[in-house]
Amino acid sequence: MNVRNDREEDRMTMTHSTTAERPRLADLFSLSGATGPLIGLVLLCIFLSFATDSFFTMRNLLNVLDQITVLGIMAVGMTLVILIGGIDLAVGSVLALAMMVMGYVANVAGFPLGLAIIVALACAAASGAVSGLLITLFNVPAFISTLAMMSIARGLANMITDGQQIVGFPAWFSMLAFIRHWGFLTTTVAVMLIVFALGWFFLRYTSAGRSLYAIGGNPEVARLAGINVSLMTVGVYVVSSLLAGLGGVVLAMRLDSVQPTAGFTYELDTIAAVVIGGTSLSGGQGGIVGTIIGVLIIGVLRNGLNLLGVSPFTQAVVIGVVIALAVAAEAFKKR
Amino acid sequence: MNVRNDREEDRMTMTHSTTAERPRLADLFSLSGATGPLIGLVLLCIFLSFATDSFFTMRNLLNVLDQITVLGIMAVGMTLVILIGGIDLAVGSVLALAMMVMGYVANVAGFPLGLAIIVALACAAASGAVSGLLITLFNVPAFISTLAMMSIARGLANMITDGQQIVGFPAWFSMLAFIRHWGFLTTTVAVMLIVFALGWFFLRYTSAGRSLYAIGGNPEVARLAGINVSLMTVGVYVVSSLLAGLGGVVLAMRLDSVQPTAGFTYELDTIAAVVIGGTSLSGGQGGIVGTIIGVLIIGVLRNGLNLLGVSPFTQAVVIGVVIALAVAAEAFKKR
Amino acid sequence: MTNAAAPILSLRNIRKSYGPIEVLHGIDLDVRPGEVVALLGENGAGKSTISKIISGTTPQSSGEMTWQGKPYAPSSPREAIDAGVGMIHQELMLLPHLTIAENVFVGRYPRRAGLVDRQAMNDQARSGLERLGLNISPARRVDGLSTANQQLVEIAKALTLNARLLILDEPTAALGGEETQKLFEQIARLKADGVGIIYISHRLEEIRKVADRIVVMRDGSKVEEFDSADIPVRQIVEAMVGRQLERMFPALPTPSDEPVLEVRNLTSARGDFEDINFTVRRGEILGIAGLVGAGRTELVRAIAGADPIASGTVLLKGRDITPKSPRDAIRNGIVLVPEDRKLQGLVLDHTIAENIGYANLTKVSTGGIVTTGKVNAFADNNIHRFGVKGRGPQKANELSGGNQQKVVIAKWLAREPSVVVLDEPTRGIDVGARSSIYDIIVGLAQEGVAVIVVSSDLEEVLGVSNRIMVMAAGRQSGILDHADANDVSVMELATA
Amino acid sequence: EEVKRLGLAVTNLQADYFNQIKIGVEEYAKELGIEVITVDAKNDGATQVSQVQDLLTQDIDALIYLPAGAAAATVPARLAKAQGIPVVNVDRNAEGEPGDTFIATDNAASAYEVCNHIIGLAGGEGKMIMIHGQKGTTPEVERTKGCMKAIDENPGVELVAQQWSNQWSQAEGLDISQNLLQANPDVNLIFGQADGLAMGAMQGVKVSGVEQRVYIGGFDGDTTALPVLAEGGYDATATQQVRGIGRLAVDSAIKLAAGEELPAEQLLPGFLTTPENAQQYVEEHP
Ligand SMILES: Nc1ncnc2c1ncn2[C@@H]1O[C@H](COP(=O)(O)OP(=O)(O)OP(=O)(O)O)[C@@H](O)[C@H]1O
Ligand SMILES: Nc1ncnc2c1ncn2[C@@H]1O[C@H](COP(=O)(O)OP(=O)(O)OP(=O)(O)O)[C@@H](O)[C@H]1O
Ligand SMILES: O[C@@H]1[C@H](O)[C@H](O)CO[C@H]1O
Ligand SMILES: [Mg+2]
Ligand SMILES: [Mg+2]
Repeated sequence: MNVRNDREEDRMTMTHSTTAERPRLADLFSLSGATGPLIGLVLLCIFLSFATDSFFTMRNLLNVLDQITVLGIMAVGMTLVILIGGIDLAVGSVLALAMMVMGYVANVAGFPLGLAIIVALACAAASGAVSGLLITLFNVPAFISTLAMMSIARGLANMITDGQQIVGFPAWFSMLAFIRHWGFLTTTVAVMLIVFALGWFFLRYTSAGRSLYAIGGNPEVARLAGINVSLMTVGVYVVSSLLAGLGGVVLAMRLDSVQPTAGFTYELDTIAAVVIGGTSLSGGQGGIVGTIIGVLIIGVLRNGLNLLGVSPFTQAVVIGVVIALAVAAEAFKKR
Repeated sequence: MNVRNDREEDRMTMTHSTTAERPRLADLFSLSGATGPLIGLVLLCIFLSFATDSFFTMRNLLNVLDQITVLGIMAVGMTLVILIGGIDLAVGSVLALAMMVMGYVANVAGFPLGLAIIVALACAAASGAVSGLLITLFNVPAFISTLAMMSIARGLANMITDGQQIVGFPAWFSMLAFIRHWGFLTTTVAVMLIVFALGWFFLRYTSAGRSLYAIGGNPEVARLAGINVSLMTVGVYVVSSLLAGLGGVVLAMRLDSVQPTAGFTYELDTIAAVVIGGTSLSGGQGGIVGTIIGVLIIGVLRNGLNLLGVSPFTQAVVIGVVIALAVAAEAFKKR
Repeated sequence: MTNAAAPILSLRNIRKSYGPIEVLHGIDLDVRPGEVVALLGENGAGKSTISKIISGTTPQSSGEMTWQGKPYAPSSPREAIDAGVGMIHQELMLLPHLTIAENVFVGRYPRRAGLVDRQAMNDQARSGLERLGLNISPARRVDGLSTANQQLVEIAKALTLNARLLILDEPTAALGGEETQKLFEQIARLKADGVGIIYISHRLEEIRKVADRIVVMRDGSKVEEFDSADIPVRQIVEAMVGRQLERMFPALPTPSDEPVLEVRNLTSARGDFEDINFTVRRGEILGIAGLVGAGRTELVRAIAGADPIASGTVLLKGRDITPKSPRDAIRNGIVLVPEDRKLQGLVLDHTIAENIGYANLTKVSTGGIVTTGKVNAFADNNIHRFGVKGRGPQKANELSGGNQQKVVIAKWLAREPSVVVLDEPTRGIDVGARSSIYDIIVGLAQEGVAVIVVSSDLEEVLGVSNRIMVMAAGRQSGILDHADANDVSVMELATA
Repeated sequence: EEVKRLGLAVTNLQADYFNQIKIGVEEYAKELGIEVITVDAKNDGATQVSQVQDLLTQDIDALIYLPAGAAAATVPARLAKAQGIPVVNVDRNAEGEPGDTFIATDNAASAYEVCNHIIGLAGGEGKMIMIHGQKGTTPEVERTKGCMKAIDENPGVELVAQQWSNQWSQAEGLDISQNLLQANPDVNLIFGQADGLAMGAMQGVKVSGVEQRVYIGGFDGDTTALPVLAEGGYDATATQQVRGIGRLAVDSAIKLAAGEELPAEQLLPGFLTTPENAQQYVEEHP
């Protein structure tokens, strides 16, 4: 969690010559920091293709895509947050809040579902704004302000229906998660891919995106450079929460129901995906391509372990080991 | 999560004159960073004394002490970790692992309980060593290495008995958590108080303790000053895990049983207590006295909300709001 | 040889490579007890690298060292310190949240009965500070100390080490004349005790006062060794840069009458300065001089919107634009090259191209869209324009200090501002580069920019300013024209 | 002694089942003019011990205890009894320190009925997937036992895959069923040990696009699940008498406080529920 430590320092010292003259293509996808994990992902896929009959089938790979949609969408927002050196622990709860608001507005208050989705996303964005303002105006550390928001949003999500789930959405809604257009692309997966593309474009090609790197690198330098650090910070938490809300809507499509317990501990998965993908928790370093790899590692791992019929207890151990290896490999490569 | 941000910078600029010549007593308890939370705690207690009949009774206050033992013990270890700019997400799982090891060695393998406790603590310490070595030797960020350890330790804890709990400890064991010596002090509370005292003394009066502040402030500076940063880092994670193990033993006394699901999400409570107490997540700032205040805030809040009969869903909201306020108050005070 | 004693430290054929690039090409060096060896050279010559090898901070790639007659290969700073080698680093290395005393004794706290003895720590730190003429409580936290005082704390740290060999890497970069004098007294005392000293500085006029021998480096090689410090500066400079240097300061620009920046009754919200009034005209260079702690940095930061203002106004071409944020100031064409490049100027682990880009996001984008190609081209252009020895994709922390400073300047000037404020622009910069920075400053003025230069280097303010405003204890004590300004008149006002 | 104030220590309100019991207890107590103080342990035994301590400082007259954690902890009941406060255990009982009475659904028997029913629908043969609840918990163990009995009695049925969830949740039910169907595309029977898991499996079947009819059984009779079941979304569940359990718990507490003796175990049957009779439970939940 520290900006500069001696190990990092050493690493930086030693890599300049290799990173200095990167080939163009790798540069485009800015894999720096994620080649280790990428290798890990490839090895994992190769292993699973041999170990199970079903892993390397079109159908299963599409399943994996379905299963990572929520994580993938949220991880894009978390990437922005972590890039500026922040953290957002509230995403899992905000997801649940957005789901419940949507369910309530549509099925209890009886408004059209489209409107309900907009209201839900607005609530999600508002929670992000609150976290962001706590951080910028009141100097509350991001960890604490989003931890508080995590508790608050979960409480509110529960209060809406006194802890009950809501079912009974129109048929088309759930179908968005299941009908495969052109035989392969569900709407939910398409939404995730669009979010990936927007996130990637934003970070790479917009000046706002670039300034996030500056803020994460050194907020004082960024401020003196004329970047509106407070505004960008609030904006980033709003986007992260908005995407968590969108994750909630997508999850509602997948489950065809909404429940206040949804998204419990998702924040850890999301942060893990981002960090496995090479984005540094101290800010200023990383990107969306790495995050996608991180999301895929988690998705493939869970899917594969289930296909292999591994017991949940052993799964926990294996997941821990693989995560540590993927990140250690990256660090080792850098030596 | 970032060492230096403009707000912090501003704060520092403005406080130097006040902190320059602090009175001796405040200095001794190094409250800096925790006066806001301390005021919050006092207000909370005053409010609860008026709002409920039972809060300000000896019996209830002793209950609160009982209830915070596990959190308090773990929070001391977490304080050290956060002081060096690290984080330990594994404490909750390590607690469970230690519990299960203890239960297995004593009640399944049939060794004396005392020996079982030693083995359990050794296992806990070993998991800390693994996290620490991943961090120092393999450059894995603390967040990831302890996240991996969190998953691994939980899996192992479950595997020991295939998810079952173990009961049937000798009667004296559980009594340690409930018999009040001299009418007020249970052994478990005494253990917590000793851990508090040791932690406070270590950080204040030993050169190893002081060097943790240097490492957290800037590991490179610490290294150049001749401090063995890697060794200290590993040591800190070992201590944190060891104390999590001790927390597990104490929890086993309180529950008179051990179960592999114990301690789930305790890492968040523990980190929250430390940060509420004014220890900065970027390292180098904070201390045990603040942590004790943080632990008490969480303990009193939970106890008070139960006494007030607040519904569990509303409790979540209130807890979030109070945490944000306590920390924002500190930041405001600093202006 | 002026000193016949056996060397305490010898370096033989020391080489150092970062990746494929060799930055030290076989250095030999001897230091004897009780002598001061000045290590001179341009930015990037390898002075800090040698120091870091000696102090166990980084290992050499090849070559041997001998310490007091025995082979010496420290694998960590700890080993070097234990052997008796102390170093203060070029970049300040203080822990802001800890007290001065703790910073002085970090890693070697005085102990009693195994426990940290705070009383002894504070007492010893206080006496260390007093030897440098610094009278502040050692129990005070380091954050909030001025750069100069931080530098003094750093020196106190080195002086209390009781080292046999002390390496001082640009110890005076942030110091004023008085503090420097105090330091020299301490150096004399150490010499008398037989301590060997390696002294690195870009302030060549100091060298004559403090050094016994001079070693000159260029591009990673030792190019010349003088057995006495009594060498004309010109000769040293030529050895350093490998060519003749005609002049230091270019001819001053001729300002127009049109006022660009007006500061009226400006008072700091934090009490660092009060009631400041001045005008800078188009094409004029205004120097700001003063003793350390006079409030110069705070004043210019406020003008650039970086610090809050209690009252007063800043006018640009007659319009009130009193800035509320750096963003505000920049929008109006006022830019600040800050004092501390490490904390305020650069994101050290990002590339040079990125660093230049951050301050020029509007320039490298069209309709908010930025491309890496554009950022790189823009950066290359400015790297070239300002003579930075480095490439766009290199990380800022791989550059020598002087070249980092040039990157900071380049990053700001690329915006083509109408007012440029430079706070200690040549801190840590070699003579050659310094004169090219003066050329840049004068060039700016000639293009019609209003320039403010804050400097603790008297020769510099005198050489480069049309007028000099002098500050003392947060107040402006006078404004001198170039013709009336000299060491004496400025110092009189500074101590007024 | 008359009951004025009841303490209700709940396992985890995040599970609909417990939430229904809580609502049952609170509504019935209100009718009787009894105050209820509810605490939620969020599945954590230690939290629950603390909460029971807090309840005991508030002069409750009886404790309704739904143990948290994989299995019941003894300490809460012991603390209450030490103060002479009667304890009604619900859903889970502790080996060393049982409550003064224990109320639960007969999990094994009901799971047997559910599995038997769906196996019958499939014509007594086929391949089955089981999605377990949280591994090691009493209901998980009992429901596994009950369903295994039905499988063993039908030699034509083969259990081809099973996996455990951590939170009995629908999201887990979906991911697990999707993956297991991937590995075993010819499955025609799924037993989810809670309705959330079954409803997740229902979505999982949709996504996997398998051709054959898959018969799905759940458990609990959640208020949100029953309407779905009524429309034929899946095929069977065992409706637990959550409201009934709540009322029985309150009645038992009153009796115990008055000094009456109650049987050690009061097991209520779960009602086998299918699309045909689900509507009746939707209208009035037992
Ligand atoms: N970590 C590093 N990685 C790569 N190159 C480096 C690194 N540190 C220094 N260098 C290079 O080594 C050379 C010598 O640098 P050094 O810092 O020793 O110069 P210096 O003489 O101290 O300069 P200055 O006067 O500017 O402080 C420079 O070319 C610099 O770019
Ligand atoms: N970051 C800071 N926080 C709080 N006070 C500061 C800070 N920097 C400087 N000061 C205080 O402001 C006053 C003037 O600052 P400073 O010494 O920087 O002035 P200066 O004239 O620019 O001198 P120099 O730049 O040579 O150090 C001093 O009393 C100093 O202690
Ligand atoms: O019986 C209950 C329910 O099935 C619930 O879904 C999870 O916890 C079990 O104890
Ligand atoms: Mg140098
Ligand atoms: Mg200054």
